[in-house]
Amino acid sequence: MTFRLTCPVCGARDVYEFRYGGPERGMRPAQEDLSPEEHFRWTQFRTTRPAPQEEWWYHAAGCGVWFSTWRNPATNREEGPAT
Amino acid sequence: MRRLAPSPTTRVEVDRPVPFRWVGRSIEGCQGDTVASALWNAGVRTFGRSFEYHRPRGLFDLEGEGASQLVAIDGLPNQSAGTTALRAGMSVSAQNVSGDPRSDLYGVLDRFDRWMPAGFYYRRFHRPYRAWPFFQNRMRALAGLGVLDTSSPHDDARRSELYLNADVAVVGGGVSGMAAALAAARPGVRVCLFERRPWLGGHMDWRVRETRGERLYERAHGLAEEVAAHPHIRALTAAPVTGIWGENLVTGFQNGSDADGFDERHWECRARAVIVATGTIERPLVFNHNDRPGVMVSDTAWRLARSYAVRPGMRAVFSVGDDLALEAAVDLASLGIDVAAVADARADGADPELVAALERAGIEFLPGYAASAALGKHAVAGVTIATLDGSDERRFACDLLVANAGRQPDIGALSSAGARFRHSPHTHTFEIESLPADVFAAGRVTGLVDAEAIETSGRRAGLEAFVHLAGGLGAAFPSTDEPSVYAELTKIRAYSSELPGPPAGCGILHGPNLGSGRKAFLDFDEDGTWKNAVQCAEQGFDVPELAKRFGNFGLGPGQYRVPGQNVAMAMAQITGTAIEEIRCTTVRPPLIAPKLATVAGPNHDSYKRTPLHDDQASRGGVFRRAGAWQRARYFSDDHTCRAEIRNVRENVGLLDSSPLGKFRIYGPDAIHALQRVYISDMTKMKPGRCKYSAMCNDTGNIIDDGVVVPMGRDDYYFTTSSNRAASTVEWFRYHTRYDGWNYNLVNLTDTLASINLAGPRARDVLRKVTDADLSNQAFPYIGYREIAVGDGIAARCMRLGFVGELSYELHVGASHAPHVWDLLWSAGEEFGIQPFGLEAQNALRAEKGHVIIGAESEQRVTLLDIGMGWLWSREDTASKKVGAPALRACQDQPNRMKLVGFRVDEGGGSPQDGAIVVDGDDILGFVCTTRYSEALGWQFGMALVKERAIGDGDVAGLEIYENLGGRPRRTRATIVPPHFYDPDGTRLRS
Amino acid sequence: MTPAGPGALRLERLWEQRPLKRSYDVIIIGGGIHGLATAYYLAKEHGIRDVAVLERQYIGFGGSGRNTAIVRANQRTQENVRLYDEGLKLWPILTDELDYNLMFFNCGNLNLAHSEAAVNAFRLSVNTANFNHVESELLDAQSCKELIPILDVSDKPKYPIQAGMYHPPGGVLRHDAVVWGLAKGAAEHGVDIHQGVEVQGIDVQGAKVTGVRTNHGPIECAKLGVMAGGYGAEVCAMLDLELPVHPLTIQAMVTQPLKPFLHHVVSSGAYHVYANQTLKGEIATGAHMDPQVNYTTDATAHYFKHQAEALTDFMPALKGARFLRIWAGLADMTPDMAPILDGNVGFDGLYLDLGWGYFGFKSGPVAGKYMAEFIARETCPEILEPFALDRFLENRYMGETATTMKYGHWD
Amino acid sequence: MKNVSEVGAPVGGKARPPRRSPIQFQSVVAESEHRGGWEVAHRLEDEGDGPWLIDLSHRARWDYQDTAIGDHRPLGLSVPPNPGDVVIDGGLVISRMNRTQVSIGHIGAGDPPKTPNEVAYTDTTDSHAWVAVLGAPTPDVLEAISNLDLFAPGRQKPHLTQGPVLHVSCQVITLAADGVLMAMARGYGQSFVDGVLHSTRALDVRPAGERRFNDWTAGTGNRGST
Repeated sequence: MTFRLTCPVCGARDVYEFRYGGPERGMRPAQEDLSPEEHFRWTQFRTTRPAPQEEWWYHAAGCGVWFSTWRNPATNREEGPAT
Repeated sequence: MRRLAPSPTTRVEVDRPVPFRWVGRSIEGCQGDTVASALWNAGVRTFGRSFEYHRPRGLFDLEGEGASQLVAIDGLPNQSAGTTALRAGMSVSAQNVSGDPRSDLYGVLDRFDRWMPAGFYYRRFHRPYRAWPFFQNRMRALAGLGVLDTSSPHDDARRSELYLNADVAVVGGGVSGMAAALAAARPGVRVCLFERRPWLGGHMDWRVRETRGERLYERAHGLAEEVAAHPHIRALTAAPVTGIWGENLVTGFQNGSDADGFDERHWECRARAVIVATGTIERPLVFNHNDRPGVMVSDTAWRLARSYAVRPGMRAVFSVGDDLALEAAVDLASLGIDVAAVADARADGADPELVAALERAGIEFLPGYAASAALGKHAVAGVTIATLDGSDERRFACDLLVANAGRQPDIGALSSAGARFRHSPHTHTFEIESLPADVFAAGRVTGLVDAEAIETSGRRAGLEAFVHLAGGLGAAFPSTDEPSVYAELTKIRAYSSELPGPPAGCGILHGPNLGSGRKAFLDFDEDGTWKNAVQCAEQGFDVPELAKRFGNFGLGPGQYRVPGQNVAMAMAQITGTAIEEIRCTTVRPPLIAPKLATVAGPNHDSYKRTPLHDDQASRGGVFRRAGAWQRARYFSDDHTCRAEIRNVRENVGLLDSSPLGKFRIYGPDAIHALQRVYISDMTKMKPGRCKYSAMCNDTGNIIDDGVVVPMGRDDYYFTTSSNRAASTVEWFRYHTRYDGWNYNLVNLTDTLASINLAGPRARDVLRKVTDADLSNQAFPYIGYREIAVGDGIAARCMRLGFVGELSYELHVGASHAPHVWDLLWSAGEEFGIQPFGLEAQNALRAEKGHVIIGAESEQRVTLLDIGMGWLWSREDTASKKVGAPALRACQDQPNRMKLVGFRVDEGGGSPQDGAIVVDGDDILGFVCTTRYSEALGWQFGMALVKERAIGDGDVAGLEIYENLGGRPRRTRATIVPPHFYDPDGTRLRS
Repeated sequence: MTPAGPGALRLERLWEQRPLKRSYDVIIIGGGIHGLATAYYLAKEHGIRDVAVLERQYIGFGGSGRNTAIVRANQRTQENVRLYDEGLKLWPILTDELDYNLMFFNCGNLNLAHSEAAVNAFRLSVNTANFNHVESELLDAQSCKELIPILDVSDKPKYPIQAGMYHPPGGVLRHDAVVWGLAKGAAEHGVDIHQGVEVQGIDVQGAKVTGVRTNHGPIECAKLGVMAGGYGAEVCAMLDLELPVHPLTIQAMVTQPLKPFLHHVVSSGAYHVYANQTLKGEIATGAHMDPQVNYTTDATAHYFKHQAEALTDFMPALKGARFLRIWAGLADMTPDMAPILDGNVGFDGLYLDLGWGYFGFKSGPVAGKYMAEFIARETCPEILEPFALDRFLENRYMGETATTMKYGHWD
Repeated sequence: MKNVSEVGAPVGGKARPPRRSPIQFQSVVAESEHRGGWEVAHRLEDEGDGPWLIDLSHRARWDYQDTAIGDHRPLGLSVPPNPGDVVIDGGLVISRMNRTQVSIGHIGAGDPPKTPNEVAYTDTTDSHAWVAVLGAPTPDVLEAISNLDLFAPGRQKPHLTQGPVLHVSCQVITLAADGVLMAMARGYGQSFVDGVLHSTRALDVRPAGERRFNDWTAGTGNRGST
C-alpha cells in the first residue's frame, strides 16, 4: 500500500514525503509531580488498535509543517474517528 | 519455414530478415517478430526444459510469463520469448539444460515422479542429519532456471524513468480500454493508457470477423488512431503494468526503441481513477502430457498466424471450451492450415454461426469431447480425444494441439487494485464481486464476449470514471460539459443492459480419463501436477493458500495468472468443497516480472557536497559518506592519521566542518522553545559568548549537542551536530506543537560553511587575514565574535576547543568559503598549515575526552550516565524540558552503564574500538573509542561499562577482551578520568 | 473426490484434527512458530497435553510464513546472544525430533559495513559472539568478495563496502516447514490445533485469566499464552493492557529462480537489505519497514523500487535478475528491538511472548522451549529474566540496537 | 548584533571578494561577466535548442517569516494569499510556503534590492542551489525526475510546489508550461544537476548560460519591471 496523506499546506502527497510522529498523546504532562512510571507509560505504553486514530505527521520533503490527521492503520487510509 | 501470406492484420515485415542465433545455430526471423514467433517459424519446438522433471517445453502461451517459454538472451536469463522483440544478432539459448534442449541428461527425472510426491523433500534426506548437507547441495545444483552471468554488471542499457499524474489511468489497450480512454478524456481530464503489447488493439487486432459491417481489426485500428491523435490521452505501448498499488498508483515498465532514446524505463502513474481492461487468459486444459511442445492455447496459434504470418502447425486438432477458439479454428483453416477436428468441452452453447462455419470448412466438430492425452515423445504427434465421461475415445494424428478449458478474466491488475472475486457457476470463472469506488472494469475481464458489448462497456467505464471524479468536484471540471455527460451515461447504461452479457463458460478443468493425473500439469512453472494437488489435500494442505505453499503451485514465473485460479478450483474439486466457498490465492505484484535494472532506473545518488569539496579533493582528501554528505575523512593513506594529528597538536590544521547544523531562531517565544528542547537553563546566555548545551529525548538519551549564541533581541544562532541538522526544525516544532508559541526557524546549515582552524598557531594564522582583535583578553575561549576576513567577508567566529587546542570556527557564506579557505591556506603556509579530516578530528577530540553522540552514547545510557549531567538544569520543571523526567527517574538508579576513561596498562596491548570489557563469564560493557596517543605516549580510551566494573576505589582495572576471529586477546587497563590530553584546558584557553 | 489412481502413494495428514473442546489447561493464541513451539514443549517436556493452539487463519499465516527465514546468533548483547545461540543449535535437534526436514541451510551470514562507525559496531558484535563461543569473524572488503563474488567492493557504490561480519553458524531454513513440523510434533504429543478460530475477547475473574471468547464460542483455560506475533498487542488490548509494541509492515520479495551463485546470506544495514538464494534458486530479499504503525500486509511500489536500486548498487550482477513476487508481513517492534517474554502480566495466568520485531523466526523454538517451562513451572527461567516488560518502566533498555528513540516507541 | 543577512556581504567599499556557485557545468563558458563577486556565464558552448538547464544560484534569495505575514509587504511585494501561490513583480518572485513563511528570489535584470534591516528577513542566497529548466519539453524533463504534479491543467501558473525531485526536497516554481525554477539545499546542487543531466539523456537537456533565462523571462513577461 503506497498510501497518501493530505498535508494541510501541500495537499495529497505520497506518504514517503512525511515523517511519522506517532499517535496523538495529548499535551506533554506537567513535570512537577510526574512519577517515573507515569512518564514512561506516557512515552512508551500505548498499543495502536487497528482502528482510526489521530496521529502526527511532518511534511519533511515538502512544506515542513507538523499536522495531525486521522488514519486507520488497518487500511492505511485517512479515515475519521468511528462515530 | 515459409511464412503465410501477409494479411491486413500482419505485424511483421516478412521481406526484412533478422538474423539471430539459437543455441549456437544461425537462424532467421523477420522484422517485427518476437523471439518466440521467429523460433517457431524456424521449426524450433523445444524452447527449454522444465523446472523439476526436465520435460521438454515449447511455446504454450505467447502472452504468458510462464517458465516454459523463458529463454536466455545475450547472457540475460529468464527473458520471455513470447514478448521480447527480436533484434538482429541476438544470441538466444535454452534454459535448465545445457545446449540444445532437444536432449537433456536430466530428462530421466521425469520417470521418478512416483518417489517425488508433493512435499516429499520435507520427509526425506534428514536422517541421519549429517547426510543432509550432501542432499541439500545436490538439490541446490539442480534448482533454478536461468543462469545469470555474474561477471557482467548488465550495464549497457539506456534507462530512464517516467512519473505521470493522471485523472484516469486505463490498464489495457484493447478495444474496451481505448473506448474507455476516449470516453473519459475530456477537457481538463488527463488520461493515461498502458498497453503491454507494442501496439493497441487487444484481441480484436487480429480478428477478421465482421460485425455491423466492419471487420473487428478495422474497428480496433480505427480506435487506435483516435487514441493516438487525442490531445488528452497519453498511450504507452510495450508498457506492461507491474502493479496497481495503494490509492491508484499504477506502475510498470516500458521497452523503448532507438527512436525513444531509452531501452527500458520504469514508469509510475498516480491516478485518481483506474479503469482495468486486461481481457482474459485462456485456462489451460489439464490432461496427461498437456505440456508437450506443440500443445498451445488458441490465441497463441491464432496470433502466430494472424500477427506474425507464422504457420503454427501443419495439422491441428482443437480441444477447447469457448467461442473465440472456435473462431480461431475457422480462421486458421481459412489461412490454409489443416484442422483435423475441433472438440468443444461444452456439450452445447457454441455459437451456431461458428459451428456452421466449421461445417462449411469441412472440420469435424465434436461437442462434449475434450483431450485426454497428448501423444508424441518430444513434440505432439497426436492426441486422444474423448467424451467427458471417457467412454468414447478417439485418436488423431497432428503436430499442433490447440487446447484450452475456456477463458478466465485476467484478474491480476484488478486484484492488485483491491477488487474481490467470487466464483460464478455460470461462467465457471472468478468474477468481480466488488470493486473499490475509484476502480472500474471494462471489456472481457468482466466476462463479456460480444464485440459491441465489449466496446460499449469501455465507453461506459470511461464515463463512469469521469462522473466519479466530477462528483462533488464540479469545480475541477468544466461544468458546461457535465449535463451532457450525465445524459450520455444514462443512455449508455440502458444500452448496455440490452447487449449480450457474459455467456456460459466451460465447466471443466481437466479432460477425461485423467487417471492419477501424474503427467497432467496444473502448474507448468514448477511441474505441479494434478496428482500433486491430490497429495497436498491428503496431507491436510487442502485450502488453496496452503496447497500453494506446500505444493509450490503458482510460485513460479507464471505466478497467479494460470495456477492461482486453477489451484483453487482444483482443490474445491478434490476436496468436494463448494466452489463458492473457495477464494483464489492472493495476487502478488509484480504482475509481470521486470528486470531489477529496469526498476532501479538511472538510480542517481543525490548527496551533498560542502562548498569546500573540490578544495579538499585537490589536497588529497579521501571522502566518505556521512549522512547526506560526502566528507573528507583522511588526507593520506595512513588511516591512523598520525601526521594530521601531530600537525594540529604542534602547528595548525584546517578542517571543513560545514555539515555542522546551523540555525537561526527568532521571535518572541524563541527562548521558550530553546528552554523546551535544551536540557540547560538557556535564559543564562551572554552576548559574545557561546552557550554549550545538549538535547535529550524522552528517555533521557543525549541526541544532540551544540552551542547557542544570542544575536539580538529574541534572535539566536545555534549549532547542532551534523547528523541532526536535517531533523532539528522538525524536533523543535514537534515538541512545541501544542504551545502556540511565536517563533521562526531558518536552517542555515548549507548557507554557511564552517571552517575549523585549530592548533597552537591558529591565532597567528587568523591574525593575518583579519583586523579583528584576537588577543586572549579581547576574544577569549568560548567567545563569539563577528569579524571581517580578507576583503571584508563577514564571518561568525567561535572560539571553541573540540579538538583540545586553540581553535576558531569560522562560519562564512557558502559562496565565499573557497576564497576564505585559500586566504587561510596562504596565511598559514609559514606556520605549517595542513588540512585534517574527520578521523583525525575523532582521535583528537577523544584524546581530549569529548564525546561524540552515537560513539560514546547509546540507548542504554542517559545524559547523566555519560558524565554530562552538569548540563542539566535540574530544578526547572516549568519549561517541561524534553528528557528531564527520564533523567529524574534514573538519577539515583543503581547498576546503570556509565562512561569511563581508561589508560591501557603498559605492555597491555592495543585494543580497538568495539573491544568488550569482561569479568569472568560476564560482559560488562564495551570500548567506545580508543587510540594510541603520540602526545600522551600511551593508549587511552573511553568505555561504557556496568557500574560494578568501576568499583569503589579510585583506581580500578578493566579487563578488555577482543577476538575478531582468531585468537582471543586480553588487555588490562586502568580507569582514569576521561580528560586525557591537557586536562586543565590550558592549551585551548591560551 | 477424484480417485488418486492406481499406484498413488497414500499420504497421511500431517497433523490430526480434533474437535474443539470447551476447556483446556492452556490456551495459546497464535498458530505460528512461537505458539506451536510452546505447545510442543509443554506437551513433550512438561507433560501438559491439554493444550489448544488457536489460529485465526491457518497455521503459519502471519509472521511465521512471512519472514527472512534467516537464523543467526550474533546479536549485540550477551543476554540475547545466549538465547539465540541456543536457538540456533536447536534446528538439527528439532529436525530429528520432529522427523521433518526443516531444510536448514547452514550457509553462514555475511553482514556488510559501509562506514567506520559500522565497523566499530561489528567489532563489538564479533567480540561479544566469540566471547560467548559463538563463531564470528571480521573480514576486510576483499575477503567479503571472496565469499560473495558478486559484491562490488570498489568505490562505485553509494555506500562502499568497508568490512564484513561473517557468522558461519547462521543460515536459512524453510519457514513453512518449521511451522508444519512443529504442528506435526505438537499434535503427535496431544496438542489440539484449531485453525479458523478467532479470539474475540478474553475472560477474567478478578485478576485472573479464565478463558477466551471465540467465533466458535467461549473456551475456558487456566493459563493463556499470547503468541500472536504482529497481532499480539492487539490481543492484549482486549484486556486494556497497553504495551510498548508497535506493529509494522515489513516487506520481502523473491526473484525468478536462477542457477545458484549466492552461497551465503548477505545483508547490509546501510542499504536496508538482506539477500540469500533459496534452495529453489530464487534470490529472497527484503528488510524494508515503514515507520508508521500498520496492520496491513500490503507491499509498496516505493519499496519495490528501493530494493532494486539497493541490490543493483552493490551487487550489480543482479541487474539482470527479475523480480517475481513481493509480499509483506507484520513485525511487532519494541523500543529496544528485544522481545517481551513475561508471565502473569497484569493478570495471573497471562503469558506474553511478543515484540520480536525482526527476530521472531530465529527465536521461535527456543522461546517456545522456555515459555513452556515458564508456563509449566510458573517461575521465570533465568535466561528469560532480562526480557521482562518492566524494563521499559525503569528505562533499562536491552541495547539490542544502539539507536536511541526519537519521538516515541514507534521510532 | 548583526543579522545573518549581512554575513557574506562585503564590509566596506572594497572590491567584491570572489564567490563560487555550488554548480559547475562541464560545458565551456563562451561568454561571462563578473557580477558581485560571481563569475556569471552568459552563454555556454553547445547549448543546443533546448531544453536548457541554467544555474541561477548567484541570484539573490530571501526567507521572510512572520505569524501575521499577510499584513506585510516584504520588499514592497504583496504576500500571496495561499500556500503554493506565487507572484512575480518588479523582477522578484515571491512564493508562499506555508502559513507564516514566504521565499523571495531575484529573477529580474539589474542589481537585487538590499536586504532591509528587519528581523523577518534572512538572506538565503547561499542557502540554495537554484536552477531553471526552460524549453518546450520542460514537462517531459520534470516527469523523468519527479512524481510531483507540476503541470496540473487546472492550476493557475505560476505556482509553487514543495516536494522531492530526484529524492531532494525542492521548492519548484512552475512559471509556465515551458519553464520551471527549482531551489534545493545548496549542498545538493552539483549532485542534483548531474542527476538531471544523467536521468534525462533521452531528452537531450543541455546546460545553458543566464542569457537564455533572461531572454525567456523577457519573452514571457515573467520578468516584470525593474
